[in-house]
Amino acid sequence: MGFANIAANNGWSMAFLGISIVMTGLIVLSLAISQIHKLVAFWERRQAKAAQAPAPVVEPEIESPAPALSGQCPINLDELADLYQPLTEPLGAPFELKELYRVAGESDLPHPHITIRCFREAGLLTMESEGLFSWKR
Amino acid sequence: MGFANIAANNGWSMAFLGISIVMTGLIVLSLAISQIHKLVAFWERRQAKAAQAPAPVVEPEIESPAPALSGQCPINLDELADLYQPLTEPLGAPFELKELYRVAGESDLPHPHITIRCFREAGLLTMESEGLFSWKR
Amino acid sequence: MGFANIAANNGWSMAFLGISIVMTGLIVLSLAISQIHKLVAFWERRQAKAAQAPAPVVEPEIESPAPALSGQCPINLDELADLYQPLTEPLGAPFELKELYRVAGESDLPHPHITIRCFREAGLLTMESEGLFSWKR
Amino acid sequence: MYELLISFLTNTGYYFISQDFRYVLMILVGLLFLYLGIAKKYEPLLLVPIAFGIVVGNIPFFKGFGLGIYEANSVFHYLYFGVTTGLYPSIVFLGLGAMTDFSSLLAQPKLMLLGAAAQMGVFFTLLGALALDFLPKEAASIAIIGGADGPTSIFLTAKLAPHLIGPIAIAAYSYMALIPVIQPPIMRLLTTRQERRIRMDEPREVAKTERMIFPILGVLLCCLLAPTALPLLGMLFLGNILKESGVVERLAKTARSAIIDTATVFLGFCVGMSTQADVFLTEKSLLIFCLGALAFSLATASGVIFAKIMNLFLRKKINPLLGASGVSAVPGSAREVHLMGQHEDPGNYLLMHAMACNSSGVIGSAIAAGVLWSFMM
Amino acid sequence: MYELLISFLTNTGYYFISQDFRYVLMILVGLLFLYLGIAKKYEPLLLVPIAFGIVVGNIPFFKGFGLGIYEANSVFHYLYFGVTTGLYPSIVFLGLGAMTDFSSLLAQPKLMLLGAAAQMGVFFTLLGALALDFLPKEAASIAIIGGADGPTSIFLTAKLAPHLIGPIAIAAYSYMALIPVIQPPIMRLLTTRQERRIRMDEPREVAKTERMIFPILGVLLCCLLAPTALPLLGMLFLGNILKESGVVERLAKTARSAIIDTATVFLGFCVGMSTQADVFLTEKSLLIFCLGALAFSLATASGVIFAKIMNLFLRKKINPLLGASGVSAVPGSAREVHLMGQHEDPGNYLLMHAMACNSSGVIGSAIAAGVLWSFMM
Amino acid sequence: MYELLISFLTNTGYYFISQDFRYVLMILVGLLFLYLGIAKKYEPLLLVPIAFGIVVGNIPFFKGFGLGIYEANSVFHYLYFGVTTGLYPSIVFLGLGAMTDFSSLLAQPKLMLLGAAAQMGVFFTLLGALALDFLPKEAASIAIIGGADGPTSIFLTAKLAPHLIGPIAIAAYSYMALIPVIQPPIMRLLTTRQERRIRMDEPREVAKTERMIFPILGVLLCCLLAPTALPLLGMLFLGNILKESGVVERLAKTARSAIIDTATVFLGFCVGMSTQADVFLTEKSLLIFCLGALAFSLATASGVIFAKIMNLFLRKKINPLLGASGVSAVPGSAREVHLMGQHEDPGNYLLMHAMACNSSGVIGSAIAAGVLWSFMM
Ligand code: NA
Ligand code: NA
Ligand code: NA
Repeated sequence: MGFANIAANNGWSMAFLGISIVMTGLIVLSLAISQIHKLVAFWERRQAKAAQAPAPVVEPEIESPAPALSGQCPINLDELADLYQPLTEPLGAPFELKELYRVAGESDLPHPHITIRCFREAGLLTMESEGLFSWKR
Repeated sequence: MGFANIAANNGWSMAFLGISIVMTGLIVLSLAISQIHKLVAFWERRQAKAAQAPAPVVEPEIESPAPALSGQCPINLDELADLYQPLTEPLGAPFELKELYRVAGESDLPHPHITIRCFREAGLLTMESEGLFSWKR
Repeated sequence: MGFANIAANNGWSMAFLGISIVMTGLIVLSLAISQIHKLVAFWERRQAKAAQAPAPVVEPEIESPAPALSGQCPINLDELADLYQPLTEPLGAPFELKELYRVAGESDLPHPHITIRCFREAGLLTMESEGLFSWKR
Repeated sequence: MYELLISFLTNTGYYFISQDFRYVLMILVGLLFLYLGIAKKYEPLLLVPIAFGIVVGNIPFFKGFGLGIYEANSVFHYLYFGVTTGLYPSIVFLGLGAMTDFSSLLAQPKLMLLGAAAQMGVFFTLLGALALDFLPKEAASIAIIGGADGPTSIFLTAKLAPHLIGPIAIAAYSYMALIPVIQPPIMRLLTTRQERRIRMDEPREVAKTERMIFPILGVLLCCLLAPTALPLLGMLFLGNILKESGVVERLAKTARSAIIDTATVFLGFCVGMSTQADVFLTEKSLLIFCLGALAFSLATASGVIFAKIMNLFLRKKINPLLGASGVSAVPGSAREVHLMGQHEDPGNYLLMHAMACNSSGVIGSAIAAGVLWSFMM
Repeated sequence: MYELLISFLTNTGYYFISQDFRYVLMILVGLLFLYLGIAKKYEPLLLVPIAFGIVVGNIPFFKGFGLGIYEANSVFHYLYFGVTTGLYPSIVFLGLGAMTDFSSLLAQPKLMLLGAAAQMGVFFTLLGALALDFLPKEAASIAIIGGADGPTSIFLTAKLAPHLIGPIAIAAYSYMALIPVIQPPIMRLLTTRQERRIRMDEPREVAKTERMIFPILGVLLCCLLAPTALPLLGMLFLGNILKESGVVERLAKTARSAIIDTATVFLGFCVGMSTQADVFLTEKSLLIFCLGALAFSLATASGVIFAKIMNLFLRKKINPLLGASGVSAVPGSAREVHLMGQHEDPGNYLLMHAMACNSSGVIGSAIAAGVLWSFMM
Repeated sequence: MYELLISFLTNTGYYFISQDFRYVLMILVGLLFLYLGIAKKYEPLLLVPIAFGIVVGNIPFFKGFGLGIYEANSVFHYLYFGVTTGLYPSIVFLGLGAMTDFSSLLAQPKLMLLGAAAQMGVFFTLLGALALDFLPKEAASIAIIGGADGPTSIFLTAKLAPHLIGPIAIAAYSYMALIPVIQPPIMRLLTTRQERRIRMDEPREVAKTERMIFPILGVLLCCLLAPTALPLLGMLFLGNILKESGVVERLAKTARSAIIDTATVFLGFCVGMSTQADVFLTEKSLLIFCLGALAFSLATASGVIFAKIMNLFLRKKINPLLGASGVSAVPGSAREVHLMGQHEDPGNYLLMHAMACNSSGVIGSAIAAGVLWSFMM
C-alpha cells in the first residue's frame, strides 16, 4: 500500500516517462503543424508559376466522378432542361410525355429517353395527372 | 515453368472452358432479356383486356402501406390542413392552440388531437411564440 | 399423440399459466400507464409552484448541446449574417471575400475568419465565379 | 478438358435441379411471394427481401464448398448469424421502438388488454402443436406464430428450435401478408353489425412527459415479470426512449432509418435463403403452415371475443373489431379493422385505436415469447 | 401446474430483486442518469443510452439461460463484443474524425500543449491508483479516466482490465456529464480575475490544404511515437481525411451520421448494461469513482497551471482558463471555459480557442492510452 | 526508469522504421495514392480509404501485442474479418445493385456480349500466371484482376489465396484508378478513326416491368450456370430488385447510402492496411503487379477486338470502343470510351452505351470469378 506499492510497480518512472512522451508527441506535432502553412504557401507559389506556363488541354466536364454514383444521368441536367423546356411551350402545360418525345426527336436532341427519365427522377418534370406532365423548376 | 506448367495444371482447358462458360452465360442472359419486352407487352395486353371488364370494388386510399412507417399520422395531412386552416381564419394569426381545438370540436372534425399533433410534427403548424401558433404551408 | 401428449408435456399448465402471465403483465402495465398522467399533473403543479419563486440566473444561449455536433460554428449564424450582410452592400454583388474580411475587420466583428467560413459551409455565402461571392439567403 | 467440363456441368444449378425438382417448386414459391409483395403490395418491406431470398436460396449448388447459408465460412452463413443468434430481431425492435408512437395506447390503457387477449391464440396453438407430436420446444416456436410478429417468432425459434427457423419465419410472414384474407371473415363471423358500428371516443391528447415515462415503466413492469423478454422489449423501449426523450433525435433517426433498414434487409433475405428445398420441404413444414394458420385465426378470434367480454363490464363499449388488431402484424391488422369499421359506417375512424392495440400486441407477444422460453428452460 | 408456477415465479425479476436489493439501487441510479440526460441535458447523446442500459441491465434474471451481457450466446453478449474488443470506441473515433474541424487548432498550434498538459492528471492518478493497491493494469485503466474521453477509457480498459469496463466507463461518462459541476470551482480557484479576462486573438484563416495535410501528419507523428494509439488515432484521422479531402463527401457523411450514431447507441447501451449490480457494486467500483473524480480534477488543474507556466514565457499571454478545456470531454469543458470567460467579460469569446484545446485533448489522451498500454506490455 | 525508457523507445515506430526502411517506402506509396485520389480525383471513393490504410498499416509496431491487422484480437483484425470472409465485397455488391440502372443494357442486349468478351483477359492472364509458376489458386486470384472489379477480386482472393489479398487488391484498385492511362493507347491502337466515329442509336425506353424482371432473370440464369457466383450476384440482384420494385424504396435508399458507404470505407481501409511492408514487399507482389497490368490490357483488347468481330456479322455496326468498357471498372472505363468518342466526333454520345457494357462487365467478371472458384474446387 502507498508509496511502496508505487515504487514496486515502477510507478514513478511510468508517470514521469508517460508525461514526457505525451508532451514530446504533442510538441512535435504542434511544431510540425505550425510549419504546414509555409509548406502550403511554397507549394502554391510553385503552382502559380506553373499556371503561367501555357495551360494544358482542358478536360471536358464529364471528367467529374459524380456520374459514378448518380446512376446514368447526365450531370448538366439543368442545362439540358434549358434546352427541353422551350420545346414544350407550344404544347401548353401540362403536356403529354409522348408529345415531348416527339418534339425532342424532331429537334434532334441526343438521348431523349434517358434524359427525360432523368428529368422525372430529378423532379424537374412531374406528373400532374394521369399521363400529363409539367415542368417544376 | 512456362507452357509445361500450364499444361500440368490443366491451364488450357480451364482458360478455354472458362471463356466458353462466361460467354454462354451472358449470351443466354442477353437472349432472355431481349425477349422480356415481348413478355411485358403480352402481359399488358392481357391486363388491358381485363381492365375493360367491370372494375372491381375500389379499395379506399388507406390501403397504402405508408402509415406503417410514418407513425400514426393520417396520410392526407395536406387535405386535412385544407379543412382546418379556414377554421382558424376568424381567429387571426397567430392563434392559440386551445382555440383551434375548440373550433375543430365545434366543426365535428375527427381526431383533432392527433391530427393537430401531426400538423405540428409535419411543420404545417408552427409555434410563433409561447403558446401562439400559425400555419406554415 | 393427442391429449395424452399434451398432458405428458405439461401442456395444459403451460397454456393456462402462460395466458395468465401475459394478461397479468399487460393489466399491470395498463393500470400503471393509466396513472402516469396523474403523476405528470402532480409534477407539473409542483414545477409551476417553483416557477413562481424568483427565477434562477438565466443561462446563456450557448448552453445548448447543439454545437457539439455541428462543428465549431456559432449557433446563431443567421443573426450574424444580419450583421455581415449590410457591410457588403457598398461592395455591390458579387464581391471579393478579401473585401468582406476587410470591412468585417474594420467594423470590429468578432471571429471574422471562422464566421465567414461557417457562412460558406452553411450555404449562406456562395461563390459565383472564381473568387467572387454573394449572399444566398 | 472433358473431365473438367463434366465436373463443371455436374456442379451447375441446372444439373442439381434436374436431380431434385423441389428446388423449382421453391423458386416458384419465391416468385409468387415476389408477385404478392410487388404487385399486390402485401407488406413489401418484409416480402420482397424474403421472396428474393427464397429464389436465391433455392439455386442449388455443390455442398461442402462454403457457399450456402448452412455451410460454415460462407458469406451467407455469416449474414445468417444475425438470425440464429437473435441479433437481427433485437435490432429490428430497436428501430421499431424508435418509430412507434404509443400516444393512442397511453390515452386508452384499457385497449392494452386486447393486445394481451390475442396472445391466447399462441397458447391454444401450443396445445395443438403438442397434440400433433411436436416436441415442446418446437411446439412453443410454432405457437408464437400466433403472435403475428415476425422478429419475435424468429427470435424465439432461434433460441428453442433453430432447425425450424425457415418454416416458422415463412409461415409467420406469409400469414402477416395474408392478413387481408384471414382476418375479415373471422371478424365478421364473431361480431354483429351493431357492434361493428360502435364508434370510439377521440383519444385525449397525451403529454410529452407521459410518452417519456412509458418506455421506462414498460421495460420495468414487463421485464421484471418476464426477464426473458429483455432482448426484445429492452431494445424496443430503448428505441422508444431515444425517440421520446427528444434530446437524442439524431440517434433515434438513425435507429429508425439506417439501423432498422439494414437489419430488415438482411433478416428477410437470410430467412428467405434458409428455405433451401432439401431442408425445408418436409412434412413438418407443412404441419407448421397449418398450425400457423390456426394460430393466426385463434389469435384473431381470441381478441374479438375478449373485447366482447370486456363490453359486458364496460359502460362505454369498445368496438370488438379492435380485438382483431391485438395480434399486432403492424399495421396490416389495424388497416383491416379500420376498413371493416368504415365499411359499416363511413364515419367510423378506428385506425388510431386499432394501432394502439397493434402496439400492445407487439408487447404482448414479446412477453408471450419470454414466457414460453422460460417454460422450456 | 404448481411446480411450473413456482418455477416461473422464482425466475421473475421481482423474485431476484427481493433477494438482492442492490438491483433496485442500480435501477435508481439509472433513472437518475436518465433524469440528468433528459431534463438537465447533460451530454444526452452519452447519458441516455447508458442510463437506459443501466436500467435494463439491472433487471435481474436466472443466470445460465443465455440472457445477460456476461453470458455467452446471448444477444446482449454479441452486442457487448463491440465493447470488449474495442471496436465501438474505434468506430466512434472514425465518426468523430469525420465531424471535427481542426481549423482553430491549426491556426494556433501552441494551444496543442494545453491538450497535452491536461494528460498529467492521467499519470498522477496512475500513482494514486497504484498507491491504493490496484494492480498496474487496473491502475492504468483507472488513470485514463482523467483523459475525459469515454471511448478512449473503454478502449484501454477493454485491453488491460476488461473486468472493470463497467465502473470505469460509468465513472468516465458520469464525470464528463458533471463537467459543469467539477470544473468551474477549480478554474476559479487557480486563476485571477485578471487572467480570466485575457482576450485571445482571432485565429487566422486556415487553408483547405493545411486541413488536408493535418490528418496525415497527425497519424504519422503520433503513431510513430506511440503505435499503440493506432486503433484510436488511425481511425480518428481516417475520418478526418474523409472529411477534409473533399472528394469522398458521401463517405464522410455516412461516417458522421449512420456509422457513429450506431456505434454510439450500442456502446452506450452495452456499457450501461455492464453495470449489473452483482458484478458492479463492489468496493473497487467505489474506489474507482473516487479516483475518477480525482483524475478529472487533477487534469483540469494541470491544464490551467500549465497555461500559467506557459504565460511566463509568452509575450502574447493566453487565457489560462483554456487549460481546463485540454481535458477534452468534447464539448462540455469548452462550454464551461467560454461561459466563465464571458461571465468576467461579456465580450470575451473563448469558444473557438477552447474547442482547439478540446480536440488536442482528444489526441493527447489517445496517446496517453497508447503509452499506458505499451507500459503494461 | 532507464529500462522502461529503452523498452518504450525500442517499441516506437521510429525504431522499427530505422530497422526496416521498407515501411517508409510503403508510406510513400500511400502518400502517392492519396495524392492521386485527392488531387487527381482518380476514383477517390476507392483510393482515399485505401491510401490512408496503406499509411496507417505501415506504421510499424511490436508484433504480438494485438495491434496489427494480422494479429488475432486486434480491432483491425476484426474489421479485416469482413475482407477475409468476403462479407464486405458482397455487401458492396448489394449497394451497387441498389444504385445501378440497367435500362440501357436492357435496351441493347447485344452490348452484354462485350462485357463477356472482356473477361477473356482474365483467362489469358490465368495462363500467364500459371506459366510464371504461380500455384493454380494463386493464378486464378491474379487472373481475376483483369475483371477490373475490386470487390470481385477481393472476394475470389479471400476464398482461394487469402495470403495474396493485399497485393491483388492493390493491383486491382491501382489499375482501376489508372484506367485513363492504360486504356486509351490500346483503344487507339486497335481501332481506326472511322470505327471510333461510329454513332450508336439512341436506346429505346425501357418499361418499369422490364427493369423489375431483370434481376430475377439475371440471378436465375447466371447462378444456375455458375452457383459459385451467388455471394456476389445474389447480392447485386437483391439490391437491384429493392431499387426497381419501387415498393421498398426506403430499403433501397439505405442500401445505396449507409450500407455501401460503410462497407466501402472499411473495405478500402483494411485492404490498404493489409499492405504491411514485411508481408507485402515480396517478389510475388511485384510479379502480381506486372500480371495485373497485363490482365487489364488483355481485357481491354479482348473487348475491342470482339466488338470488331461482332461488326463483321452485324448490319448496324457498333462502335468498337465500347468493347473497352466491358472491363467494368465502373465508371472509369465508360468515361474513357466516351471521351475518346467525343474527341473524334464531338456529337458522338457513347456514355450510356458504355455504361451498359460496364454493368454487363460487372456481371461477367462475377461469373468468371465463380467459374474460377469452381475450377479450383
Ligand atoms: Na403480437
Ligand atoms: Na482527453
Ligand atoms: Na468486370
